[in-house]
Amino acid sequence: MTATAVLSARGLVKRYGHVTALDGSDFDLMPGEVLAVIGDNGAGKSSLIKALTGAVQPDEGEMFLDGRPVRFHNPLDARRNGIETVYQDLALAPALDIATNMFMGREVRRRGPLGTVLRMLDKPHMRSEASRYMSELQIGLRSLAQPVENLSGGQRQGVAVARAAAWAKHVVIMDEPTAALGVKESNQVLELIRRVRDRGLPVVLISHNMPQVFEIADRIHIQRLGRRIAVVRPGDHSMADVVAVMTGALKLDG
Amino acid sequence: MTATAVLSARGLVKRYGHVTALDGSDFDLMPGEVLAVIGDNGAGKSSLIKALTGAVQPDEGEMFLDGRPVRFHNPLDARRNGIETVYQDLALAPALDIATNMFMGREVRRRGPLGTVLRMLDKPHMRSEASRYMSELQIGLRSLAQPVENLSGGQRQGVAVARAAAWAKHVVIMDEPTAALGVKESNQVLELIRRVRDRGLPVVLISHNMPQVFEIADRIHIQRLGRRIAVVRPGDHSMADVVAVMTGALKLDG
Amino acid sequence: MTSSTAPPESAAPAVSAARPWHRMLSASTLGPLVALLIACVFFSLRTDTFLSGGNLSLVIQQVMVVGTLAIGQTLVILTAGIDLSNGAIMAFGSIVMTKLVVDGHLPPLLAIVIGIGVCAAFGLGNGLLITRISLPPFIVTLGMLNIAFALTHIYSQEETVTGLPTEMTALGNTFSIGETEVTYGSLLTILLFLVFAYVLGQTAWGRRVYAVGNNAEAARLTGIPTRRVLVTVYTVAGVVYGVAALLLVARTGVGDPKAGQTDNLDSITAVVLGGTSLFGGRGLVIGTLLGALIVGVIRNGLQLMGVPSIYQILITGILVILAVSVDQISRRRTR
Amino acid sequence: MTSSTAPPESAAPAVSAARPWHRMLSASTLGPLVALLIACVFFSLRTDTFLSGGNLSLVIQQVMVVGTLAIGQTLVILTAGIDLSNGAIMAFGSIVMTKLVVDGHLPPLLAIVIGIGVCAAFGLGNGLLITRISLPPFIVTLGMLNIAFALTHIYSQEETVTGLPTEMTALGNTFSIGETEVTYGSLLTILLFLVFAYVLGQTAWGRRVYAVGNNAEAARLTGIPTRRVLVTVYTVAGVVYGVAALLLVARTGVGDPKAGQTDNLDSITAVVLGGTSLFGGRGLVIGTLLGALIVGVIRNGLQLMGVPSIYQILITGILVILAVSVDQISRRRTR
Amino acid sequence: GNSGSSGAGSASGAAGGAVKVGLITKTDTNPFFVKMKEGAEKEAKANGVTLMTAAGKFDGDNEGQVTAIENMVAAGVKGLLITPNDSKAIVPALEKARAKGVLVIALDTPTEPQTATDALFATDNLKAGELIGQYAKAKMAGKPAKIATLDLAPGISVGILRHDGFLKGFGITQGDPSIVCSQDTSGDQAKGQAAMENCLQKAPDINVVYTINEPAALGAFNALKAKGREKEVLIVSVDGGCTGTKAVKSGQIAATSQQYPLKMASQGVGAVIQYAKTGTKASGYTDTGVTLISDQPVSGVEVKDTGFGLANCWG
Ligand SMILES: Nc1ncnc2c1ncn2[C@@H]1O[C@H](COP(=O)(O)OP(=O)(O)OP(=O)(O)O)[C@@H](O)[C@H]1O
Ligand SMILES: Nc1ncnc2c1ncn2[C@@H]1O[C@H](COP(=O)(O)OP(=O)(O)OP(=O)(O)O)[C@@H](O)[C@H]1O
Ligand SMILES: [Mg+2]
Ligand SMILES: [Mg+2]
Repeated sequence: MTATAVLSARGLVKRYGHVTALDGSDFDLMPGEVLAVIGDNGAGKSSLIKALTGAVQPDEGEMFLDGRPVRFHNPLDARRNGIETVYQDLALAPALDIATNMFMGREVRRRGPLGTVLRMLDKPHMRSEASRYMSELQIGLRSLAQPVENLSGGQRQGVAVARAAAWAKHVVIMDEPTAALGVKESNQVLELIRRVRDRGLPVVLISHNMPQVFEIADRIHIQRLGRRIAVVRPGDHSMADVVAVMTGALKLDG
Repeated sequence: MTATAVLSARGLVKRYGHVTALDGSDFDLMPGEVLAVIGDNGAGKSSLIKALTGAVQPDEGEMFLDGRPVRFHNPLDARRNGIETVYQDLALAPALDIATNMFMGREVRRRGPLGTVLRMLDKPHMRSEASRYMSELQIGLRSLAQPVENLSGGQRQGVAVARAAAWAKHVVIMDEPTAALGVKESNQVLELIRRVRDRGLPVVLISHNMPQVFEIADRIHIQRLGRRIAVVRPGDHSMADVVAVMTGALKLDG
Repeated sequence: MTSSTAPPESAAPAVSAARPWHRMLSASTLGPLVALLIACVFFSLRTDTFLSGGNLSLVIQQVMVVGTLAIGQTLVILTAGIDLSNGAIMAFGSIVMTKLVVDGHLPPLLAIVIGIGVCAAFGLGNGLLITRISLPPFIVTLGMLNIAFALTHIYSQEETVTGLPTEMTALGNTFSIGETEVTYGSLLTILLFLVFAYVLGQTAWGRRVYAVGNNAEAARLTGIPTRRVLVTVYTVAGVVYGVAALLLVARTGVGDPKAGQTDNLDSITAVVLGGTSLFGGRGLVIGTLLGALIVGVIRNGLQLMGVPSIYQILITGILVILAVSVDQISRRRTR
Repeated sequence: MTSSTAPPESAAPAVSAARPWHRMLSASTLGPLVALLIACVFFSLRTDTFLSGGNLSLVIQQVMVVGTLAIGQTLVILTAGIDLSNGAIMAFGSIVMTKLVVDGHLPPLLAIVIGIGVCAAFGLGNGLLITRISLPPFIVTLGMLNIAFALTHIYSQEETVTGLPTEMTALGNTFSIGETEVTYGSLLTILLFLVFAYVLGQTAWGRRVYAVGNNAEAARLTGIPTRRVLVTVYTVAGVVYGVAALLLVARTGVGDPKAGQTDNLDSITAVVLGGTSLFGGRGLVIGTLLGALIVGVIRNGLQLMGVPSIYQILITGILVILAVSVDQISRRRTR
Repeated sequence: GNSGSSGAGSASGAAGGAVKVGLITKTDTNPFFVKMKEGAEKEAKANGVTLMTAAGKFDGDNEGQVTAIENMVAAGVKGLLITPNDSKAIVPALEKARAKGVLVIALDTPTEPQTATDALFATDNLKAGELIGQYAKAKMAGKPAKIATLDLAPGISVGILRHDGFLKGFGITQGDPSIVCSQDTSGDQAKGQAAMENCLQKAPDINVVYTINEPAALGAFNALKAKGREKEVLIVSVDGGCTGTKAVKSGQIAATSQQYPLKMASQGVGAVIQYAKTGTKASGYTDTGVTLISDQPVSGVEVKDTGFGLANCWG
């Protein structure tokens, strides 16, 4: 492709003691595409996106944002560059309620002196916004005031997904966003991903759900043993082939 | 059906403050069957499981084990009755290693005086066993000595599933056991479920993955708004219908 | 403190933690409140002197200093930290401000500001050591305790500083509401509690303090500058200790190098009695006020009853346990 | 203690927690060990008296009591609890056993057994209050502290118990290895540490203690009788405090009602210096031994150097912080 | 004879390191002991010997003092000066030290038995209490007394001796109805104030206040002042620190029994030097004296004025 990648990486390495999570992995995300990242459990998918978003510091390798070399020292750096992430373990504060979690680090203040002088939060606003995002995903909630620790697994995941989608400015990265979601809710997330893409933002989707991947992905990044072993287009290969490649049963050249 | 249910419940109610998680839910698990439990996020599936396994105490309702009324005051009671459960949030001790987690509460002691007198654990044995279970699921591990908090999402889930399968004596209950698993690994879990059933043990499988459900389930328990609204056989209804019922779009009579 | 107690401990404060302001008397503070009321009723019945405006305002005066320290302690504990150094920092601050006035002949106001500044510096020191080298707060503040303690005695040469100008003890003066004399200090303490209830409940910074204490990793991943939050928390706590130092001076009318030696545990006690979890992220500062009052009422009441001092200790032990039991039980009710 | 420090704190001890026996010198204990060695080298260079068998055995004698208390404290902290009452329980136990012999004329052995039994009973009390009513350990043990303290003074009538039979102080006697005199008490303490390193690392009960402290809910769900584990932990800790009481009696040769008033914090310090997390489930009892020795070496070394007492406090504060920094840094190396 | 002993000091210094003297005080947080250290420090300097100091962690901390003894003996001190936190519990450790040929002198507080030390340089705390007791008795001149006692802490001998002495001097016994309130203050001003406040709530008509030391006395004064009763109430105390003596001068405290820690310490150090030089051990009990200080003399009790007090005060 001629277009410069929005976010790309070369030779990322991450070691944990004697375990090598990333073993020289490359990565390329093109403008406005939905890139699926697939791979066996432990293939290094989450490690890859953690490295890409500043959640962990890679031991080796380099990263580029819009062609310019970058280094994110912490997730805040990545966020400042408009990169929003849904981490596999969601990153929610269990004792705090949905609205607070959704606006964590981006709290909205009241208008007027109450906000500027007394720095008072605009809780009604945040709460209504939060409930809007949640209902967009059609995730049924019995009460919005509940601390997220009391939510069901899927509801909790919904909060994390809604948060990322709401704030994305440049890139959205989702690590298995539908793992705990029901049929209806999953479809809503796919819908949401399409909408985000239509807003022109590229999306990285990590998923083990092949039909889902083939339905929505423009390109598929296949991760294996800490490396990117292939990038394919859904059209060019059958699901069976891709799975075979992923599990190492099949080799692709190129 | 004439056979008495292995595990059944009537009118289970569980309230959390003003939230009603279970609203008079029934449940029947027949001998040697694989029963799928499906429902939207927040439908009360996990709450049902927790109530059935003594993890939470229902506010109302009664339970029967092999036709006899029972009440589990804690998970240990359920386990003593041969009921093994994979909870949605896995119930692992993050800082402890795979073997320790897999044998938690059922540690194996050395043979001879070392074990009987000094009560020394047989760690080599437990570790080899653990690795056997894990490899059965074909879950790739770079190191067995790692604390589970360092495992990938799927690897962690694999540990919990393997544990339940290994110890089941009477009933196995799995709350979304494949949510974080890869294609290969998921298939292994389905394999495992079949093997367990072939051992004559009934299995309860909570899943949002409809193809999976239709592939393996003998009967499907549909949970909605804290109630069991229908029980169907995969053969009798299309996937679309079942999903419609689950989401409330369609009513079934009977 | 074992997680086994967590469910009851948590759920309740959690909800309210989400919006303390609206729910100041949520489950997490209901328990302490009930316990406090029971204690008050008990002592009112057993003594004819307890239930008088004068005595109650006295109790507030007596918990004023520890209560103020406990505000800072609450901030720290909400971040899942702990501060053993607050009493010693306060003592040092009080010596600094008094000596600067008496020996250094500085204008009182300036001396006070410097004293509070010194306390803030200690807090900052705690915060930096904890975040930069990521040391456990227990050890860092234990070390600071020793350091501040030693500096206090070296700088004061054990001399109690006397002959303070009236400005420095102004907070000890009283105004009367009806019959009862209330010190301005008590007022300031109450005010501080309200301010921090507002800050923790209604400002972004407050929410972040809860977030960091609740799940530091999640906070980090969502882009909260965890370390900065922690440093500010410990520094603000230091400032609060400085105010406590001023209150101490105003109350005793001298600079006393021996002051505050048991205040670290006492302030933690107030926080925990107030329903805040030592694991961070759950609890309300108003609960701390109630916790401090419970301790103060028990001590005052027992002394009014003329219980011999050693039995006071015995009974205090029992009552403290009873107080949290009431808390637990009232929480089970509310769930 | 904030989770922000958790990653470094955790991962390392975690692995080893999985099998302490094989990894006694895993990352979690490497730091304290290095710190201890540095301290020893330093004092050997600065004084000619520090590095002698006699002096080193003296240091062990001096940390014997707190060290033993810290074993119990480690158990409690591994379950994510905390015990403020251990010093007071020990004091009460020592008074009970000595008075029973001197005033009650019981045979020493019986008196000792009863004394240890009393301590165990206090531990059991802690455990039951914490599990049955699910109260926070901090408050429960704080209450017990007051109760035990008061009972000690009431029962002893403030009188130090003297004139003990030699059997009771036998542990204070010494045998010599080469030049150096070692007390049997020191030997017993070391032995206790080894026993508990084994129990925690190699028995089912030990693994469960870690599991409960690590994630009580997970432990409960996997069918571990969480409450029973906690009750046994606090009771066993009580027994250990009883042994500490005996060691105290042997060391001082009397029954001292005022003993142990700062030993609760001191023992927690030893545990944390030893690399154990106050959040439970991570750490090794051998680390606690190192932690206790670090404190002992610092005190002994500074006194040998003839540092004026108030400066000893100052420097101790600094050195304690340095010690954990060494720990942190050495851990970064090992990762 | 300083000049002489200083020569000897340096001589023995030439022979393998200066003579070491150990001083172990009850705590680090009491001006009384700080003055003691100063006195010892001065004497030690004058004679070219090194002074090592240590202290218990809290009032009553015996084990801390035992540890300090062991460490100082290990450091090779010639003699030990100690103000025991526990007169009985310290004995075994002291005997061990003496067995190693160390001269042991108790300061301020005697051991039980006294023979556990070679010598005792102390002031009689019972007598100190007795003096202010007599003073208060005389000052009340038969008026019915309502007494509050602000004491130290459970089981600390100084506190008990001074308290009992006061009662003896006042001619009453423990449990006498005229004692309407007793509280522990740890000799701390803030705690003393809180205790007095509560006592006044309990018995507003208190007119005599015994205090363990002057900080506690000043705390009591604040509490009385808040109630506007400071003029009518008689506060007596013990210590004779300069702060306290000033308070007597300004009338906040009616009378205090002044003690002389400096003297004890310097005499103690002198004795050790003597022992190092000549090998002769000091022995017996040397009373360093106690003087009743007040500007309101009463008949029948010998009183010195604050002029004398300030000239001889130690803090
Ligand atoms: N903090 C850590 N310490 C040690 N090893 C780690 C750590 N994090 C990840 N690993 C190891 O790195 C490998 C890759 O982990 P990662 O989470 O990236 O896999 P994944 O592709 O996301 O798997 P999954 O599909 O199950 O989420 C795994 O073998 C895991 O055990
Ligand atoms: N501890 C709790 N406190 C309060 N509400 C709770 C608690 N646990 C569950 N709930 C509520 O009960 C409802 C059912 O939760 P449950 O976890 O059973 O749903 P689920 O069917 O398992 O959903 P999912 O498919 O997402 O796992 C949800 O609305 C949830 O918010
Ligand atoms: Mg992953
Ligand atoms: Mg669920």
